Amino acid sequence: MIPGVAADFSADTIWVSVVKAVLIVVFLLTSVLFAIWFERKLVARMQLRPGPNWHGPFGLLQSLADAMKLLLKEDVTVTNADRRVYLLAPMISVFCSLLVFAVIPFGPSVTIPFTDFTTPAQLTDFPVAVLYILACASIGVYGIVLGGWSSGSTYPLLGSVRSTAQVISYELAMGLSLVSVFIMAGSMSTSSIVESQTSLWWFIPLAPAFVIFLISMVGETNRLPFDLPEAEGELVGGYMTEYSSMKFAWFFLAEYIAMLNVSAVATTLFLGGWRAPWPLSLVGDGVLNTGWWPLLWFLAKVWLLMFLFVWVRGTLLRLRYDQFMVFGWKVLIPFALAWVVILGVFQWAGLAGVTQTQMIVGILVALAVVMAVLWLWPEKKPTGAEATTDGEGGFDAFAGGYPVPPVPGQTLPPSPRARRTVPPAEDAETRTATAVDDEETR
Amino acid sequence: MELTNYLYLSVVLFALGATTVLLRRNTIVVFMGIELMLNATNLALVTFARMHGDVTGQVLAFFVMVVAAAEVVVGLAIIVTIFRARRSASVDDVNLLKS
Amino acid sequence: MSNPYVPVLVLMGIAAVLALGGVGASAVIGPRKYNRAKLDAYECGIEPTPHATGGGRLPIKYYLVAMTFIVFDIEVVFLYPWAVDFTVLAGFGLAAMLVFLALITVPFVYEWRRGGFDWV
Amino acid sequence: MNEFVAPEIDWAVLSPVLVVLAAGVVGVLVEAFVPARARRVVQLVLTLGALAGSLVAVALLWDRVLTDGLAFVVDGTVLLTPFTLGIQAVVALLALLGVLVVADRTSTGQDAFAPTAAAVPGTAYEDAARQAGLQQTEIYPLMLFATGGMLLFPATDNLIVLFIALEVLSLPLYVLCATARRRRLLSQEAAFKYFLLGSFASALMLFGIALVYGATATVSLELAVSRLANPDSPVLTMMPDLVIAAVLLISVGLLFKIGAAPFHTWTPDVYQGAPTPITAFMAACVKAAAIGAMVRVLFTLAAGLDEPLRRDLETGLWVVAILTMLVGTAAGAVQTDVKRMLAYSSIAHAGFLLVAMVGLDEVGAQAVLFYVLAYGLATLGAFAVVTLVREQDADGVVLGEATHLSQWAGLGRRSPLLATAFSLFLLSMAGIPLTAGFLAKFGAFSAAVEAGAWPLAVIGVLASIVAVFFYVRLIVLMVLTPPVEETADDGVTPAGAVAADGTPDDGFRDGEGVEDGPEPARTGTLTAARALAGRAAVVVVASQGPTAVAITVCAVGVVLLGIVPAAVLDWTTQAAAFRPFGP
Amino acid sequence: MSTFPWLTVLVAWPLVAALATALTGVGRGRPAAGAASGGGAFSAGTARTVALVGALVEVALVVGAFLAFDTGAAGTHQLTETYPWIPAFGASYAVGVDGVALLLVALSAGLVPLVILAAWHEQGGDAVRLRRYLATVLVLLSFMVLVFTARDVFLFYVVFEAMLIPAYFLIGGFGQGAQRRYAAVKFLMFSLGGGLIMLAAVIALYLQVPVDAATGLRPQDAFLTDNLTGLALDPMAERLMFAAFFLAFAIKAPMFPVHTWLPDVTQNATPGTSTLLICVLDKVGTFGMLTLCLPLFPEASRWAAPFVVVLAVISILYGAILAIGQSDVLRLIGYTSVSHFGFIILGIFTFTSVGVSGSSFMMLNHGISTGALFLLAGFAIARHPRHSQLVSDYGGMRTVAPVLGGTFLVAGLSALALPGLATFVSEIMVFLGAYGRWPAAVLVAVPAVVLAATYVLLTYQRMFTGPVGAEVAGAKDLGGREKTVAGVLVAALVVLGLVPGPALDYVREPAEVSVELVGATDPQPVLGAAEGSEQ
Repeated sequence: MIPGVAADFSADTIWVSVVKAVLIVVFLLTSVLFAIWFERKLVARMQLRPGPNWHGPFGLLQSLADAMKLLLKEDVTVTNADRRVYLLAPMISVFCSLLVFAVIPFGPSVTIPFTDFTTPAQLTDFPVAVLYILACASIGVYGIVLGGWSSGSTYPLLGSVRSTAQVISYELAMGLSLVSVFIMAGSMSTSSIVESQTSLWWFIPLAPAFVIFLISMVGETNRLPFDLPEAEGELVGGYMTEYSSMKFAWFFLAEYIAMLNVSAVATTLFLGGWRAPWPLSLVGDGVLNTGWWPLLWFLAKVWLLMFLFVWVRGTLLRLRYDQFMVFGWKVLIPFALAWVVILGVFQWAGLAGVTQTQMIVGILVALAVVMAVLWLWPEKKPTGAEATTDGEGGFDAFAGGYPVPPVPGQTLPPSPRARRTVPPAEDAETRTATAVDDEETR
Repeated sequence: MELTNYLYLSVVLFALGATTVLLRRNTIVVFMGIELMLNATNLALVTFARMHGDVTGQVLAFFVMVVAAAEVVVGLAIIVTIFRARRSASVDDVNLLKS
Repeated sequence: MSNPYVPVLVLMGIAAVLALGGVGASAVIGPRKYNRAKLDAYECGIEPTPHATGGGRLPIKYYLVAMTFIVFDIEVVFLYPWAVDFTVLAGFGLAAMLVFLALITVPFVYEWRRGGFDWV
Repeated sequence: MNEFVAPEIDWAVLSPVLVVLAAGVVGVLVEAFVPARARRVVQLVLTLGALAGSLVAVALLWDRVLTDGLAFVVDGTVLLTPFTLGIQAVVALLALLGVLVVADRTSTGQDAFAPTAAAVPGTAYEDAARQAGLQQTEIYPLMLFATGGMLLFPATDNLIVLFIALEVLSLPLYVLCATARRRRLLSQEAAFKYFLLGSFASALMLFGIALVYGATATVSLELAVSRLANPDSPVLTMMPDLVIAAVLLISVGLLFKIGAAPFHTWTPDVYQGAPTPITAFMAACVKAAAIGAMVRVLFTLAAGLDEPLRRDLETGLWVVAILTMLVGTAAGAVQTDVKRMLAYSSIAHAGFLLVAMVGLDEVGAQAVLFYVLAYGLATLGAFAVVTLVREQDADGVVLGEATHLSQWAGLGRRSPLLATAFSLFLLSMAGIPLTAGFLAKFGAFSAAVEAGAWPLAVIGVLASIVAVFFYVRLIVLMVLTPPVEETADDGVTPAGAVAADGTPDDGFRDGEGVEDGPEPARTGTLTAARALAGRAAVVVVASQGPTAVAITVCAVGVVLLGIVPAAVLDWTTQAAAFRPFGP
Repeated sequence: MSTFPWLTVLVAWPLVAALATALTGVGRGRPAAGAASGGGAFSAGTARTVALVGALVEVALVVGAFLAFDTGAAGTHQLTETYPWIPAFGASYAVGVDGVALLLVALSAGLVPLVILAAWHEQGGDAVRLRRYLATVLVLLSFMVLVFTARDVFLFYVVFEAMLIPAYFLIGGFGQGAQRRYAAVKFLMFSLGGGLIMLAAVIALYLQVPVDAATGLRPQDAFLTDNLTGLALDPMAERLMFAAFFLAFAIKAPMFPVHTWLPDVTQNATPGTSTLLICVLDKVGTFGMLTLCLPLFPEASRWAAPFVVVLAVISILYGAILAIGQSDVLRLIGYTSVSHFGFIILGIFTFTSVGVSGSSFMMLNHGISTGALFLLAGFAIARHPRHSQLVSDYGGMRTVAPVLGGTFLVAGLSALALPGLATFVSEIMVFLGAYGRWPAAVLVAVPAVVLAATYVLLTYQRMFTGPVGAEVAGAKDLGGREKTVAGVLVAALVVLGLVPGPALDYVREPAEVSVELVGATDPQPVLGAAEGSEQ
């Protein structure tokens, strides 16, 4: 029994761990195969086409076939590649992505059929499990960076740098959104966090954090609409342009496992992990939360999120890179920070014995103040413009017939696209404010 | 495992870092040497904390991390500036101020 | 077992085997019919730019992102322990952390206002 | 785990540091929100106000600390002793003067800093920035942060805070070094060297701290010392020998900061490359802060070490002191660049400071305090003067500082006042009676002799004779030598005009100019830079006021300290108690 | 004893005068350097008048001091004033004079107006430079008075070093020689070197003062000479400190082998500067030996006396011999001074009242006579179209400038100690004193008298007799201003030579005091011999 961890691994021996580990890997590989099929099928349906339907029932074996094909493909190593790194990169990617599931609880402690041996449905857990997850995710980035860099080619390089930038940017938002969970759960051990969601799943009280997490997890996994590192239109294949055969397959695999990982994490931290959804949790005072049932709920939730991934992909367009970064830095992170502060204050108020009603009153007062302020506030210039307001403005972006960058002290004329960019934080507020005072005037 | 081994490791790492700083020529590598020294120190701190059974050492490790980060930011900024000015990242090319 | 990290090592072992095995296998199985064009860097058919690795210059913006990231990563590092012990540290902890966040926000605002986040 | 109790914080004790750092943060916000035109003024007011404020805070704390002997926050994270407070006062004062020098834009209307330090030297972008008249007002917050670090550096009992303070004071300086308006490559290079060596030294120091923690299970200096004092305490049984290595490594870190040999190599390069106002700031304040910290750490440690170890420590100090004095004076005597010469003189002064503190007792502390003040005033003033002596091309465009010695010839004719002030500072550094420097040296040497280190004192005396030589040489050059003929119309100065604007190749040319031997006239081939150094017309630009004020204050201070030092000496004597709990 | 702070006034007044001088003509447009515009000339005129008046007032003050001084107790310090200065270092502002000090103060105060008069047309008519020159001279005067009256070792040391700065500028800034900068630096380095070594000794001496048990500090007036005398010193330490002090003083009072800066200085400085330097400033050296080395380190003094005497004798002969070999008149005079300083030092280290008072008196005489030589030589040089300093460039000037010739001869004769002139008295006393203690030294040194005769007469002959030199043919004789200068000096020489009694009253007692302090007794027979020889 490790302090600060709910699950009890005292019974596990090394062999149990080995079995569990193998199971995890198998689970991941199979679910990736399934996920590929799942995605293609789903997207196809969204686009009103059949999708893979030749190999096996419903084309289920399609992705298996692809995998085999990749295995048999020629393994090319481009000439001006840095061989060792080039070889290492995909391995790093897949290696790291495989590790995350070590601390994901599939369920409570289960009894192995035909034995009386009970063990948690989880490889292992420790007080800093989530930190471990983040660590694995971060190291996974190295795979991408090194892959792109070592290819010795321009597109991969740009792709890798892009992906690094975006992954780290969204990692911040993700990390910040997790903080609120830790505040509520008072622990970073996955099993304890699941334990703490017995009564209430965190995605309800922590809805903002959950939303942020969802968005940033899409960014983190380089999925549409955030798949800029491998934006076909701009960068051919992105960081894996120069890869072929199994090396390519590993990147591919890593990407899908990453999806599974973040889904599983989201499930564990926000969706009550293996716990049965509300009405079912009441059946026979929680009998569905015991035995092998939880495995079902867990997978259901994970695949729900996977569906979300595909759905988003099928629906949204790819962002432009600057929009994307701006969104990450100017919207997600400020919101995440603000949310942490707000949550902290309220939790503390709760500790200090402030009653719900008082809190609500407080909120209303605060809102009133904010509104008043915003109402009196002169309408602001969009923040983007001030960045370069130093010095005298006025500058012809096409002086001499071809586009030139502004030098310090010159301001760009407001871009026509500016309207279409995602509005930064306080713009949103101002909008609400104006709406409000419209009402008041009305 | 014997805790002192971690100490030996940290000392070795520290020495490695120091040697890197003193011998290597690529600024970035030199820079990494310094970071290595700092992290070796972290290892030592954490190990000591374990030995003494108090958390001070770990707290210190936190602070060191922050400082290391700040150093990275400043140092990288300077190195990049120089690199952009001279298209070279070798210590030997930085010798205008020969004394 | 006592040490919860051993299972991780086990998983790592298996993962490593898998990663290596896959590449190894393809290297063994896969055919080898190389030609110069095939081994060149792919640049839509044009002559590849030499040495994208060494002299591969990137927009300075990326350094900026990297540095900003470091700052906030550190911030997160400090937030986690505080979050976990939130109830213990209570008011004092909250006050301290608010000050800390404020201090982190100052450079954030600075960079924002100075266009550090504008990718134009 | 529920036994956490929120600590009581005595904010008054923090105030001197806090004022400055808070102002720094505000300064960053100013950068973010105040329109560009207003920034400089706002920053200036803010900075000066903050430094003055911290001076006031020190003054207010003075009596209390003097009566209680010490004041501290949360078991010594910040610990004020009279001595610490004294150092803080000195640092704040010098920083105030330093900011004045930084703020001055002289009659040329340009300050010493690049319009945008990030621009690649010699690019159109840079030119555009210059024409747009941009200015890097971030200088002021950076200086505030550095000053904050300096104020904290000697004022803590907690080794890790010591380390953090060290970084807080170093990092801004690294950046500041890279921001020169002219000779930017040199400036960037200075920053680079300073950074690499500096962070190397601080890494060493950090490891030393880790070892102290390992040996004594605490990072509180006092606690560590008390544990070392009774060897049978349980924690020590593990590895007592770590202490030696620890003390060694920590001293290295500190010695580096005060620029003592053999850790001095960065000093000349950095002092020369950095923008001169920043050099003034560094030379005066960093040394003060570092020596303060050194006194605190070493004296406290020495009290705890057993006899043989203490012996070793003192021997080490002896060696370093001697080496430093020799290097400083010997190398200083052969310099051809004013800033380099002053840099070496500051190394020599580091040596004298070490001589003063070799006794590891209160007399030494007192001497150090006075010395730091005297030295700081003189050095700051000297560099301030350097900022005003400029080169000028054929079209009368004022260029960078004319730092080559040959260009200083006949300064006395050009502007007697400036020359007088500069001579005064040099005399003070040389330790001529009726200047502060003399009493400082007197105090230092008598402290050493009293501690039985009379050989050191003798060597010190000999060293200062050599030093006198090169100070006097410069005075002769300024006052007695007629100025060089100014042939500004033979095509070299257009090159100069480009040159001092800091295009890359200028950087290199300057470099060669810098590296030339003691006698540029005799070494046959003149590089372009030497020609430039020899030929470009020299002009003394008028200060906008701040620098003039700073120079005046320094000069008056130097004289007053030299003639009627009684009050200040009493003050330093009061402040000399360096251990919180008494020796 | 009057309560009027004579000495402080004596110190302060020159500074005031200097300030006044420096400020004259400031309001007016300052003429460009090197060009004597009308305004410049005018301000120069006012400046030198102001300076002269200031100097004369100083003289008057000195007279006042003399009146206030009680000759009966010349051996004790009088007109004393003592205020704490730097308690932390135990230094205090303590002044007071005994006979010797008073005489030297008088000498400095007396010479300055003459120097100013002599410098009337110097600095190439550049008003600004002349103004600065005079101001610096007055500053130097103030320092000299202070150093002679200081009764606190720290104070003495501070002034002793600080004096170098104005002196340095007088030589390097206003000199006329080609190598004046070299000379100035050489002078400064020599003096500072000695001074800093002395500093070490000063510190060491300070630390010898016992710590007050109660406060754990040293007394706030630890540096008073009286408190430092009679300390129980470890002999080795005492000798080292003595050595340091003596070195500094020996450099100052140019003594073989550390005299080498002197000829360069005299050659390159203006005669006026040389006068102040050699005749007054360097007396600080011998004065220091007398009033610091002897009382503070009696043991060491006795121990070191033989070496010192040997060196003294060497410098007597060496100076004289080299003087003969000189072609540059100012350089020559410089070397004669080396020889004379040898006499003074010899006298001091006889530890006999006769010898000591002799050399005390000689400090005064030598000041006057050498001053006369310098100034007169200066006048001669001023008459030379090329301002040449080479003896060979002159000749037969006696015929064109009889007064100059005459006065120069008198001054020269005084330099070779002709009976009837002041220097004779002091020199014979030194010989007598020395004979009692170091007969051998006297025997060796006596030939110096002959040598002196040689160099003086040779020079006189070459410059003033024989055929008139081509270049100096048109030279005019001394003008009124110059006559005054020459007259005063010559008169002083003669008067002091014929009636040395009053002056000797001032030096006798201090001499006895120092002899007593050094713990020596007058060897009887020698005094007898002295009586005998005087009949």
